[in-house]
Amino acid sequence: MLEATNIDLYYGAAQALRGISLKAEPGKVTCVLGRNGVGKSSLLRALVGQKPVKNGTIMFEGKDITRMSTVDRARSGIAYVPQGREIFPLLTVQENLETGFAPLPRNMREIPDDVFSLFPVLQSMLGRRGGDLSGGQQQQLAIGRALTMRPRLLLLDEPTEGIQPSIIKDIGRAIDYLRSLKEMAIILVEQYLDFAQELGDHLVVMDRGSIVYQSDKANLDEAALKRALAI
Amino acid sequence: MMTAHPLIRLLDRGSTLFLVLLGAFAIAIPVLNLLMPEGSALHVSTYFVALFGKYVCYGLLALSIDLIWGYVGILSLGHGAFFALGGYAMGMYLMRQIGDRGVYANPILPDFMVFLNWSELPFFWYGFQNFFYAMLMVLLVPGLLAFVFGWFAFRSRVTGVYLSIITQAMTYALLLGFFRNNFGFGGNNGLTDFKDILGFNVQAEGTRNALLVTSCIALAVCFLICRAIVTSKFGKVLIGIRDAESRTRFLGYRVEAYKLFVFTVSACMAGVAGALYVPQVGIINPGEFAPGNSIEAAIWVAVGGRGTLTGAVLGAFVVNYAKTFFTSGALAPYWLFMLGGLFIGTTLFMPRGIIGTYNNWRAGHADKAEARSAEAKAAAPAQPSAAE
Amino acid sequence: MGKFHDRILAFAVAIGLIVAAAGFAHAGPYEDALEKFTTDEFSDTAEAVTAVATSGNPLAAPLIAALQDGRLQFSAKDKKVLIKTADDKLIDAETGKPFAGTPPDDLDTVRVNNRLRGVIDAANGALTLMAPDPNQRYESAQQVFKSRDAAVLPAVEKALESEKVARVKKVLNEARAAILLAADDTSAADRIAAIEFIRARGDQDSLALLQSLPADLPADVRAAANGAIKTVERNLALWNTVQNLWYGLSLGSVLLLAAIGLAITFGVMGVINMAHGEMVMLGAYVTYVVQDVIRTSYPGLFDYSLAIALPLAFIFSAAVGIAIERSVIRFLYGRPLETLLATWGISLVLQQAVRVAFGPTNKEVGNPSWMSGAFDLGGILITYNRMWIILFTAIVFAALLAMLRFTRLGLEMRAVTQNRQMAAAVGIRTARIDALTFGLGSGIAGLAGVALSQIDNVSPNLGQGYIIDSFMVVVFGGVGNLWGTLVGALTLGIANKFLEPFAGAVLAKIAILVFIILFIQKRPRGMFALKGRAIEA
Amino acid sequence: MFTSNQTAARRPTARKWLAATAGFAFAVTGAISSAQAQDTIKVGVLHSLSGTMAISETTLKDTMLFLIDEQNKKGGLLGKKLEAVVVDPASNWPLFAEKARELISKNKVSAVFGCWTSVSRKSVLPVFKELNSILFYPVQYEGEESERNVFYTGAAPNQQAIPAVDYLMSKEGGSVKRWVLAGTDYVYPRTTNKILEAYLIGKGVKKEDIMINYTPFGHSDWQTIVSDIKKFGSAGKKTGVVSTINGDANVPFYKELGNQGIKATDIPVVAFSVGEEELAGLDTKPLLGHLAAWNYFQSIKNPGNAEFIKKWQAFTKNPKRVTNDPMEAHVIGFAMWVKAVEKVKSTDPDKVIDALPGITAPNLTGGTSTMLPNHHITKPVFVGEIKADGQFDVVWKTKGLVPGDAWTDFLPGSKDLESDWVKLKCGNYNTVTKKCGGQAS
Repeated sequence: MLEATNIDLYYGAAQALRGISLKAEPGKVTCVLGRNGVGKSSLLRALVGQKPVKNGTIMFEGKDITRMSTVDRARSGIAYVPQGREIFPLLTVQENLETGFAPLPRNMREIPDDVFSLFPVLQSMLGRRGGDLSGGQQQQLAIGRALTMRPRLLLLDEPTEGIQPSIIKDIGRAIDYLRSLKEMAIILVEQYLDFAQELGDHLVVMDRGSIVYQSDKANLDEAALKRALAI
Repeated sequence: MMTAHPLIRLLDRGSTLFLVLLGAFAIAIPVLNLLMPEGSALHVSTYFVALFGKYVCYGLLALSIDLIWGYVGILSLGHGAFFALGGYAMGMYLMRQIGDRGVYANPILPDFMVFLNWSELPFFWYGFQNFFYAMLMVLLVPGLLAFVFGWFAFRSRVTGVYLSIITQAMTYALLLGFFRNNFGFGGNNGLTDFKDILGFNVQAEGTRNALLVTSCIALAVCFLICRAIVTSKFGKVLIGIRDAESRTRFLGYRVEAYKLFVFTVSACMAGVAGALYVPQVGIINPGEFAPGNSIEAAIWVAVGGRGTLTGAVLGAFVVNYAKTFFTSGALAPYWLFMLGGLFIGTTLFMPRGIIGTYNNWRAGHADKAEARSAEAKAAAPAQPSAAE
Repeated sequence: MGKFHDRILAFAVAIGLIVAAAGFAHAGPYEDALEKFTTDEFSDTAEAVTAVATSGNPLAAPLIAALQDGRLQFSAKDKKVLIKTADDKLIDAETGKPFAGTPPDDLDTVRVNNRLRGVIDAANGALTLMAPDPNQRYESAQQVFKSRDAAVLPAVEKALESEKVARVKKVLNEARAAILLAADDTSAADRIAAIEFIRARGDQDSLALLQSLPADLPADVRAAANGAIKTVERNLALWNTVQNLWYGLSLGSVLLLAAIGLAITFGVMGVINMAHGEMVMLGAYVTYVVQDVIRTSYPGLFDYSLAIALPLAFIFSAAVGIAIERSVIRFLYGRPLETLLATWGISLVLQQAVRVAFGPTNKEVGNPSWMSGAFDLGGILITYNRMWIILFTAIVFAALLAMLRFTRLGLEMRAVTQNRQMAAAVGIRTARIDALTFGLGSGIAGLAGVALSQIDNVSPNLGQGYIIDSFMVVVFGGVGNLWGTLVGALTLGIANKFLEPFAGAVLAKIAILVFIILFIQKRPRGMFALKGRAIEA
Repeated sequence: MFTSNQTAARRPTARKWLAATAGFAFAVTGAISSAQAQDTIKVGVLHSLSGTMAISETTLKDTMLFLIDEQNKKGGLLGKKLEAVVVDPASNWPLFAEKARELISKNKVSAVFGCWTSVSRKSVLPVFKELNSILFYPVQYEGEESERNVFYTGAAPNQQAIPAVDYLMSKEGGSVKRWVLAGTDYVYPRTTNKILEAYLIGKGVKKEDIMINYTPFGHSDWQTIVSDIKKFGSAGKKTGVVSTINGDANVPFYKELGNQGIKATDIPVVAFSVGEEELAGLDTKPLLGHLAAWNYFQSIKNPGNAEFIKKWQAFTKNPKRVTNDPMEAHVIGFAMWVKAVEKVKSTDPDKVIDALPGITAPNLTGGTSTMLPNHHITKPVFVGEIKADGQFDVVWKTKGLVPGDAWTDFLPGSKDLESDWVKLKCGNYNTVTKKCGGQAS
């Protein structure tokens, strides 16, 4: 599915990613953990193409997408829920969802029912402007927007950040449901360990731009995980 | 580097070269014009003296724009207005010097007032018969306008393109005003038919050369003032404002005050340029307020290299020489294509201008690696500033 | 001297001819009058017109119509007057029969000047008071109202008896009243009745008529006149305000039309397009080219020329806009000041290119018939071209809003504007949207050009006149907000028109500029700045 | 706000283009400005070919090229070929001065034909005085000037404005009693209107019957002013408009006039800046009968005119190309200069300047114009009505030729001034103080 190998990424002279290699499989959730500023978001940015990588390759469904633009990656099936949601503030909820039609052929341009069954609150707010929603609602909207694209790879950047617990639960349920469909691979960047442990099929810990620990959920050594996180 | 003597900091290699060239120029041209016999291969005709005199004034205008645009990041499209106001102040002095030698032989009123039946001199013309008063006004009028305008604009944080657009509106409003005959500045014909400056005939060769030399001195002095501003600690703050205004503000600097100071100084310099320009071209009229003129002056700076003071002056010379050259002969109708192309080409292909590109190229040869990191450092913070 | 000699000769010949003609032709006043058309003297022609008009000859009306249209021909040599029909056939003015034989070689058109046109109009007025077409009767009655010619009074009274159409009848009554008021021998009662009619008319002409009444009127007439003057003046003052509003609306709509494309490129995309005015200019030139082709090849389509020009102008300006965006502007995103300089350069190049291609002079763009003329609405005169431009602006504005709101492209444009990176991340082709948005803004400028070609001159300088005003409107209204642009344009238009009558056009313009400069200091983001986290982000 | 989310600049890589194009441009121009023919008499042509004034001035440049071409066909001048030196002052006033200096001191031209606006003339004046050369100025202007180095072949106010007003006041012109003086706010309209106002008041017109209105350059919204004119004109007295509206502003003015239904029979408008060229950009049907006053109309029937039009249209390869008044001024000026040079057998400016007064040349309307000692010429004045085909129908003309008056008699400042470069050697001699002004140096 997605396979990133030996990625290096720089901000000017500062190196943000050092030889990262990562895989994601359909029906699996890959969880990337780490403290602030260790390069988790940079990794996602590299995967969606917002930041060009200096070295390494990114393969998606057998194609090399390392030099592909963000737009083309999105059109080939990668959806991104960024940190801070990045809702289009002046578009209505419905319009926000509809922006996700861009990669779809004309006959598929409808909002999947799953979006409303997972996040019923969106249904009742279709006419509201995105910018007027609460943080949690915006997060749901951002995920809904990504799902509208019918992605085969979903990238989520800290979806629980600054959000009330009840909505965190909704989001967790949603991710679980999406996994159960076995249609898409999911990469979830998290700081919230419990949430990650609960959802992640594969856990990856990053520090200073490198992967310092990774393991399948089955073989997880909790002590090693905690140690890696505490560095 | 850090502990260099202030004078050395002030006069780096490029600046010294510039001042030496300017000095040589200011000496050579009058000598070759006045002392060499006409027809000699070394003779410089009065045509060139007048031409270069004009270029030097344009150079000074470009310098003033570069100070505010290149170092503070404010693109003023109203510097033509300050230039013209300085010019008008000088023009008013020159008009008053005509005295009763005007066509209507009125000892007080300039000709244009006589034939439009003005009975007395408007109050704002008082005092302009005095050279020193007029020179004070050359500095004061543009300076005051810039101060008031800037005080409002910077305080309410009008920045970037908004500022450019309202400076343009300012010069446009002045253009319309000065076109009006009732404004008391001669309407669209402006002020012309000058006779003397400080008792010397403005058209005499000696006066022309003296004006050229004066312009060169003014340019050198303003250049040094600019160097002093930009190489001091003050100048570092300015560049901080250019590259990251809000960050500089958070550091506790009063950004508005810095901007206002530089804007006013720059307007005064533009005024001086205008004042020196008027006796050399023999006319000042509202055409100088045209927004297009100010925009054109900005492109001189861009061509030469914004943020490099020598570049601004060089740009003014190059573009105006090109203008002189291309508006004669078979290419005459196509001059605007070239000027337009220059605007596009410079912004697209040479965003650092001649001097900037040359510096890059040289730095590239000297030490590629170091240059790259320097550029990266310079470029990284430059992005947000451009985006404001 | 030569001329005097000619006259004597002509006179002699004329006398001779008259004598000769009198011998065998039945010469009435009509036939006599015809001779006077052949002298090529305005005063003779004037006499001839009056004589012909009062002759009662059925040929009088077509002859005067021909004179008016420059179709009346004469031969000084043969003393012959011929009417050229619309399809270039010659009719003998004397007999009304087609002219047989070869036309005289000195055939020339009877010339007309302003005074003659006045005489013709007056003659026509009398002739057409009974015309079958009510519009023509209406016009004639208006003509009589203006001329106040006492000689026409019987004709007016006769016409009044048979007139059925209310609006024509009203004007006939007013005309009759005007004649009576102007005459010296009208009774006081008639005068008071007449004043009532004039008061009811209530326009500028009525006021002038009332004010020109002699001072020594009987007291009751004077009182009636004074009362009427007051009423009319009040009426006029009210309409004056309405008129200022209308003019302001009209100016505002022109400003809006010019600025609306800029509101897209500058307001929505953040690109300072100094070549915007040139996009307007290109639209105007497209109109010119379309009309030129129509004039030479399909003259019947002239009234549709604007309808044909609109889509072409949109496409052409949009294509140029897209080309500019792809070749220059896309390299300059995020560097607005450089964009400003580069697009200024583009504007110089476009101007000079048009100058080289079409020549520097103004090009003629005509008003189709439905864009010409005016009609009265209450006390104000509404010119058709201004009215259509206001309507057109409203349509363009509404269509643009609808396009942004309801189409996929509009949605993508808004998405890109609000968050370019995120738009790319959902798969919106941002580069394409940039080009299309810029094309849209330019295309709308092209549409503005078509409209402006109807009121302004089509020359390479056309765009320069609008660029600063357009920027003022956008900045004043608030960048990024089309409604702000609308309100901004209308506010500036109306303010300008209310200032103009007492400050003069120049000071009004300066005052508006100064006002905007000060306003921007107070509200740097314009009147309707967008608020919220979206904007500050 | 609008750029904050945009990606950072995407810079192109191909900067080397510029160097290549610049090099090319210089190579081309170098080739063009190479060797010029020896032993020609050079004539400077100083008209804007770009910028806002190109609209009017380009035609005059073509006229000069045409005239010089014609003269060369006749064998040139003093046995030498004439050579036109064309420069483009680009509608930029300081550039006018620079280009004038270039023509005189660098190209060594014998005379310059050029300028359109008064300000361009004012800006080159000092140059012509300093370098002692000759300028032929072909456009009607406000007067109040007479310089030794300038020959004014366009109309002074008394050769255009005053006859036009006389015509409107006559019975034939409609016996106008009430006047609107509408102009663009600059020196020519201001002066002309001052003169006309004084003249009208002298003729017994009351002050309240004169309305003066000024508008900015390029004014395009005429609704208010046209409706004001209409109001002013409906006061019961016959009203006429004297328009000194300049350049581009005319088209929207006339369009508004037509649309508001102001017909020439109601309120005639007589214009001093609207000629055949300007009308070519207008649908003239609604303007039928409005007037213009000039010293030349293309429609004037005269063999000389017919031939000139034919040759001109052949030269420009455009059978529709119109002619106009300033062109005729250049025709006269050029013919006078040629005659003067032939008379003194030299192109020396001093000799030619002294020879020019008294030189006559046929104008295109059948008369013979004379260069007067005040450096203005005698001209006939015509009033023409606009026809539907964009041409003018001459409805009135002055009896003979009117001598141009540099200093109007209707302004207090200038009524005592007189210009005579032959006897008095002075352009502004005060007949009261018996002194020549401005001659201290």
